[in-house]
Amino acid sequence: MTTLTLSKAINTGLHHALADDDRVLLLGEDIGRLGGVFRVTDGLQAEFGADRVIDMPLAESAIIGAAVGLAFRGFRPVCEIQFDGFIYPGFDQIVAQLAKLHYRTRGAVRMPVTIRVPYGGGIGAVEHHSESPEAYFAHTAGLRVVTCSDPQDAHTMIRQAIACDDPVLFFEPKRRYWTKGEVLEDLPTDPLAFTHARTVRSGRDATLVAYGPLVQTALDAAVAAADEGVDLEVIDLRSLAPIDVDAVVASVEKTGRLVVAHEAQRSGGIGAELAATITERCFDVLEEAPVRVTGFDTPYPASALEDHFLPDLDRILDGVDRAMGRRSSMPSSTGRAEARTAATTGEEGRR
Amino acid sequence: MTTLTLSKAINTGLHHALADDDRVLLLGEDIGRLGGVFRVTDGLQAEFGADRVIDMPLAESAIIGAAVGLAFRGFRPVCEIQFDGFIYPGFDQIVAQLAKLHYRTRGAVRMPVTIRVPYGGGIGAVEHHSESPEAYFAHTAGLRVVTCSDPQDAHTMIRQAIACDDPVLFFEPKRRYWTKGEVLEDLPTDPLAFTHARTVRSGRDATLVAYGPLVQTALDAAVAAADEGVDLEVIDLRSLAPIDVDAVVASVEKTGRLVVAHEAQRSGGIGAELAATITERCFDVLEEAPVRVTGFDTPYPASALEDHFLPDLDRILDGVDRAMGRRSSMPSSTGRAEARTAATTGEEGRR
Amino acid sequence: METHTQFPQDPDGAGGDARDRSPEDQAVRGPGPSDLVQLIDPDGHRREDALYDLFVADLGLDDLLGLYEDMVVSRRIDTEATALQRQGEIGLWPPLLGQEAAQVGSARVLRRDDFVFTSYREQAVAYCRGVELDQLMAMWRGTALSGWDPFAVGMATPAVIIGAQTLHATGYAMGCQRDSSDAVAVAYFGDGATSQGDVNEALVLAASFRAPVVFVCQNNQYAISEPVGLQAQRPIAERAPGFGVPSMRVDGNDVLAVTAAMRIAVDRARSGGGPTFIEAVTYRMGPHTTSDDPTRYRDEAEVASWRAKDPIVRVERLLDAAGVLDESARARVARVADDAAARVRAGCLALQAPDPLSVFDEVYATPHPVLERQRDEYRSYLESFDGADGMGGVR
Amino acid sequence: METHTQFPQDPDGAGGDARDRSPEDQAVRGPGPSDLVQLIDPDGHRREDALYDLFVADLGLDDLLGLYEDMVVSRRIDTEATALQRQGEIGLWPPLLGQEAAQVGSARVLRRDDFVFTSYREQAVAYCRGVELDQLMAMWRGTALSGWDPFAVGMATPAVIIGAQTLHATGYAMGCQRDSSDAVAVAYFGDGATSQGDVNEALVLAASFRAPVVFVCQNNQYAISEPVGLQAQRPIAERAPGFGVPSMRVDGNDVLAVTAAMRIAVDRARSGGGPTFIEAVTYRMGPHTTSDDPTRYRDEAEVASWRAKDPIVRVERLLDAAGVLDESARARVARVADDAAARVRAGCLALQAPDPLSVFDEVYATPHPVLERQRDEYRSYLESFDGADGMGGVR
Ligand SMILES: Cc1ncc(C[n+]2csc(CCOP(=O)(O)OP(=O)(O)O)c2C)c(N)n1
Ligand SMILES: Cc1ncc(C[n+]2csc(CCOP(=O)(O)OP(=O)(O)O)c2C)c(N)n1
Ligand SMILES: [Mg+2]
Ligand SMILES: [Mg+2]
Repeated sequence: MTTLTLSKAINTGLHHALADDDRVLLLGEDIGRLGGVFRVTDGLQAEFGADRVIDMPLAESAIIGAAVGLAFRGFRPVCEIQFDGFIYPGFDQIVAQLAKLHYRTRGAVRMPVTIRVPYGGGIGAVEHHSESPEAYFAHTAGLRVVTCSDPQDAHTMIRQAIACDDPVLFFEPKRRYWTKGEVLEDLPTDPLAFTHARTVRSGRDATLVAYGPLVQTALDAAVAAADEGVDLEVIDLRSLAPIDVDAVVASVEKTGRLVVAHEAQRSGGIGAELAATITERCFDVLEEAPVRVTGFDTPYPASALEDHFLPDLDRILDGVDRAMGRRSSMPSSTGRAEARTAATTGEEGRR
Repeated sequence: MTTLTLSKAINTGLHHALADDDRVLLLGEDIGRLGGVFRVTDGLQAEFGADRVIDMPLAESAIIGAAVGLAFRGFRPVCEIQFDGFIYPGFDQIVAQLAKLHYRTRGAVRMPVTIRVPYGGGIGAVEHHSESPEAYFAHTAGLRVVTCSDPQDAHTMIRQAIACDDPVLFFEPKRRYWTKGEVLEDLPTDPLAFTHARTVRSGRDATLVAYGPLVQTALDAAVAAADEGVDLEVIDLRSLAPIDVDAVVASVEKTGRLVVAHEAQRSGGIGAELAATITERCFDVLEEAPVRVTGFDTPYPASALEDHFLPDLDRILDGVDRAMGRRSSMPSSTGRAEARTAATTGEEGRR
Repeated sequence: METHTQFPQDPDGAGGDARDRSPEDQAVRGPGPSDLVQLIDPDGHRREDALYDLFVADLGLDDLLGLYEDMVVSRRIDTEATALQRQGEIGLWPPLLGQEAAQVGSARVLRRDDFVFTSYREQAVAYCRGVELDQLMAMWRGTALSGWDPFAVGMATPAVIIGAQTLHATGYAMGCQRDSSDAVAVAYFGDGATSQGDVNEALVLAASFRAPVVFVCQNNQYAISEPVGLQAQRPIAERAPGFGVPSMRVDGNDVLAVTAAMRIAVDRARSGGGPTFIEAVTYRMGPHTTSDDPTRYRDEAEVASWRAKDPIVRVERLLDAAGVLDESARARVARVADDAAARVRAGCLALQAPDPLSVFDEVYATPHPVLERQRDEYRSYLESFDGADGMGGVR
Repeated sequence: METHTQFPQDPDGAGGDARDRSPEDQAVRGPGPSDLVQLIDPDGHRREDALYDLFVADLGLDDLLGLYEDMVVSRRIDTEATALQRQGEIGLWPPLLGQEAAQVGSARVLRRDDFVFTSYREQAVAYCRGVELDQLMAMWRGTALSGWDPFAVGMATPAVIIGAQTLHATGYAMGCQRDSSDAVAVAYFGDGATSQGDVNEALVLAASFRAPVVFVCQNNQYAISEPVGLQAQRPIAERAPGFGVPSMRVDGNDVLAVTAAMRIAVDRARSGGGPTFIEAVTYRMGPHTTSDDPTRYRDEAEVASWRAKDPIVRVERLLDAAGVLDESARARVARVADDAAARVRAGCLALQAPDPLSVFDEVYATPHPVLERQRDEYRSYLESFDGADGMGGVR
């Protein structure tokens, strides 16, 4: 057990994957000598050589397309997309080739390709560097979409994603790269463990679902809510496609209330799918409509505005209020902000 | 008033647009002498010249990217994507440029670009020719997404889409191209009329929402349901982004039940967004959870299987049953199929 | 305003120029005037090319007869499939009529352990790779998305998205390098495809890694209705050298010239020389697909001028003149072609719609609860019909 | 295995070759050896080029002094912005240090009604186009996604997605054709960008329509950490001719050579001659951005060798030798630069975070009920804080 940052936990996960299976290759822009712009691949080219940790020309479609060809040859490529907003030039190769080849060939051709995508906002970046495009891929049959929220999961899940025989979009919450945590380098025996949701806090009153960067925010919100007498169960979804619906159903059957939080735009986001599915499965036990706390249906804004776009502790608590049947954000209600602000962690509190 | 096929109704709509505004240009593959693979642009190059009806090199990113540049110069480009499944090479230019430029420049640069996409299945085609990618674009802030279901709307909506100062994804239900109907070539005075949902059948018992190719199927289902004593209100959504939520809310407030049907994959589809939103807005009046009748979470299958993938009259009726609290598709229930089959239109009935 | 200056893409009278070219490594040319290599002219005369002849010197009349047979069989398969489409047995067919030499001449150079990535028109390549003829039809009959196991024949199933497969071939070739294998990857694509970003990215990538990949562009003059002059202002073969990928431009209706070029390219790739680009200048004699109406966009005169350059006729003439194509040889070729046609027809007609629930099969290699639930629901749904009239057909 | 053969990209000693080239239309070259045009060498000596000299014959020392001033000011803006980043006033800055000649020399050739599409490093181009210096900073301070009104200055705001803007420029140029305007479009991009599909598609498109667009590739030897040898196995200028786009390769640290090339290209475009590609061979003296650590991937010796080819120093030497750069001239240039730096700093510091609810503004040009509802909800939400402690700041 060692204490690692989330980015280092991925780095050690990649190291294990490269060491354990010589069919594993890394492909990406600036991942070699530079070690990636976030240093997630730091030192790997020096150790495993330029044939296995491959700096690719500046072309995302080529990165994915080459990975498809390498998978045909029996390799397990791990692609790095430098930032979320740069994945779109590779979109065609992902949705029309990578996602479909196994189905197209009735299982003859496997595509064990992992695509690592640092994603999400909150780092004060310029345009295209703060996006959350996960829903595009979750809507694409043939892909698995997962995301991690802490160093342990980051380490375990990247290794499991690489070991998985399906293509996996692996979203890394870039603003949590520097979060530290204990990491055990043992792998669970269930090869699909990385697709199971994880209850990160038990509670009775409402189910709060989050993933990636917002899991920590959700936990902070649960602490604040507890001060107000609301006992939240917090679930880290981990897998966005497929969603571990049974896990959320079990929780909602207990609590009767659901709040789902994500940074991505609201319309057609993961929250929509989860809300629709949970309503289908839990209609009779739901006390209130599921509540979505999400980015707005705007492009990711200039960084000076990102605190308004991003769901934070206060907006999650507001969503919890709505799920509890207390609609604090309606014009009539006032005055609960102060108590809340006191409970926040500073980092998460609205400035 | 003339009787036109849906494809001809779009053709005449494009003709009006070209004649009325010399900043309107058409761009696409094979749209000139050939008139498009579906002949939607038939005769337009002969009439308006190769400078305005432009055969483009075989490159979707170039088609959209050039349209962006032309919009900078004050043109109103109308791009044709030959088939749904070929839009992905242009995805980056659509979501990262076209959708964002107005926001990026705080309104200084307008992108009145229309992208026409023949979409959907049911024509017995090979791979990539039957897809329904609308949800990707509906999840993209900055875009409008609309689709038509009959010749009148096809004609009116394409003209309004072209006249709109926002980028519009215009999805054409290709299996309905040969549907005939009366077309009035007058434009409504409300420039956003094409974004309003349309109640195509009034009813009391449940709200059935469809769009594009499935509107006709929904109407057929309503006839069959009426025979069984269920009075369906059928709404043609028309606009998928933004969804005309108020119209659906008004209907569900009356019926208390919602079924939404689309061809696209279920997870993260338009149905998820509609179900989530209507649950938020109508929780107290909903008698049952909103029901989704959709394509499965598989790639679009081989055409010999497409009748199983595509929601048809029977599957919609099954969904209506569920929305009415009668769960016919559960293993225990049997025997309602015969009555139903008699009510179908042949075209829509399961073979 | 946008006149697409159509440079001469016509192979006639170009063959001789290559003669004064220097040694072996001149075969793949850097940037420069793109003369077109021809070894058999439309009249069936063997034209000398000091350079390219070196690479087909070992091929005798028997070998040529073999290539002839493959071309005849390929055309026969094509004709039969077109007929099946007209009879409503398949939904669509993209005829290769006219492109037999480009496909057979290149594919026959390959080894079993090479790997081919094609578009949708390379039925003769598939035939040469050993694809079963019923499997060839499955995609077009719609009983499957694609027909065969790529690993059984060393050929991926067709890429319908134009150009995508060029990156797959390049990636595969990078894999061959990493395996220290001398197998090569081949990407087939059309003139229209050269406009796609992916194809150009593949050239960048292949050059950067000196990947053992051969790019075979069949310039059949059209992308559906669009003439090649809309896609390329220079002969296509001139594009690749600027990326650092040497190229050749050959008469694609000349099976011997194509063979020579392919051997040069494959040898380079096998021996670590990196990628090569071949432009095979040919013509799509038929419609784009059986759904297309080429009279809307091209003249009969143009088609006729190319008919005179038929890739099969010229070999027939040569073999005839050489006295190789006697009655028994003709009969044998006809028998193989008849047999192939029969297998196409019978194989096609035997293809059945798969089990309804197979719509859910093989989306993933590993379990997927959401999809499994959808399958269970749909099974229940189908079973709800069984009591009534036995519809659904779930086994 | 994948050694990226680094061809010589070094401009030294290459300038003279162009002399024996023939008339005007030889300036833009078809495929062939890519010699590099240089008119002022690193020591400030004017080198003759019979061909390129024709295009700068009208430029006197005063004009050169003007270009010198622009370069000095651009560098000063760059230095000031870098300092602002170090002081935490902006989040990020991509220094143009070393690329002043490539940018100023090309941008100053343009007319007001021409239109420029750039990437994120073209701050000197923006300065030459007349972008206000506070507006230049807005994107980097994060108070806006982009800073200026493109139509006010004939320059789009930066494209961060590599290569995307080359298609916009080409589309814009097609629009100029349709308007029968002789305005031209210009696309600026880097060496790394040449690997992207979009850039290659832009070359196809521009060639097909003979669009009046100039492609200016600043080959600064790096795409973040990746040397140009990973993106291109041949000098970049050799790529375009294969697409039918003539190209030039110039010393990008020589403002006069860049000016000459740009004039040739712009003249061609204006007069219906179609697109031209210019490779300006230069060097990114600083880090990729202020977040980058170039010591991880390149030697100080390499940087030093390029420092000796500084684009400003060589003009300074020439002007000095010509006696033009006297005290008063130096003082004037220093004043303009100081003034620009002051405007950068003051303008930057004055930039304020916008109104919270403006996050919802200008997503669409026309009403959007779903978004308006989200705005209303968020307004209510913010107002719910006002009673407590006045947070929210809604006006
Ligand atoms: C990305 C994409 N865009 C458009 C199409 C539609 N389409 C199918 S074939 C074709 C023309 C291809 O021309 P070419 O590459 O020359 O090949 P050929 O058909 O001549 O063999 C087009 C435009 C497609 N399949 N994929
Ligand atoms: C599509 C895309 N992929 C990746 C990036 C990340 N990125 C930003 S700058 C850059 C290097 C660009 O190099 P070059 O084109 O040479 O321009 P330079 O930075 O040298 O001016 C990269 C990879 C991006 N912005 N867009
Ligand atoms: Mg073709
Ligand atoms: Mg660069």
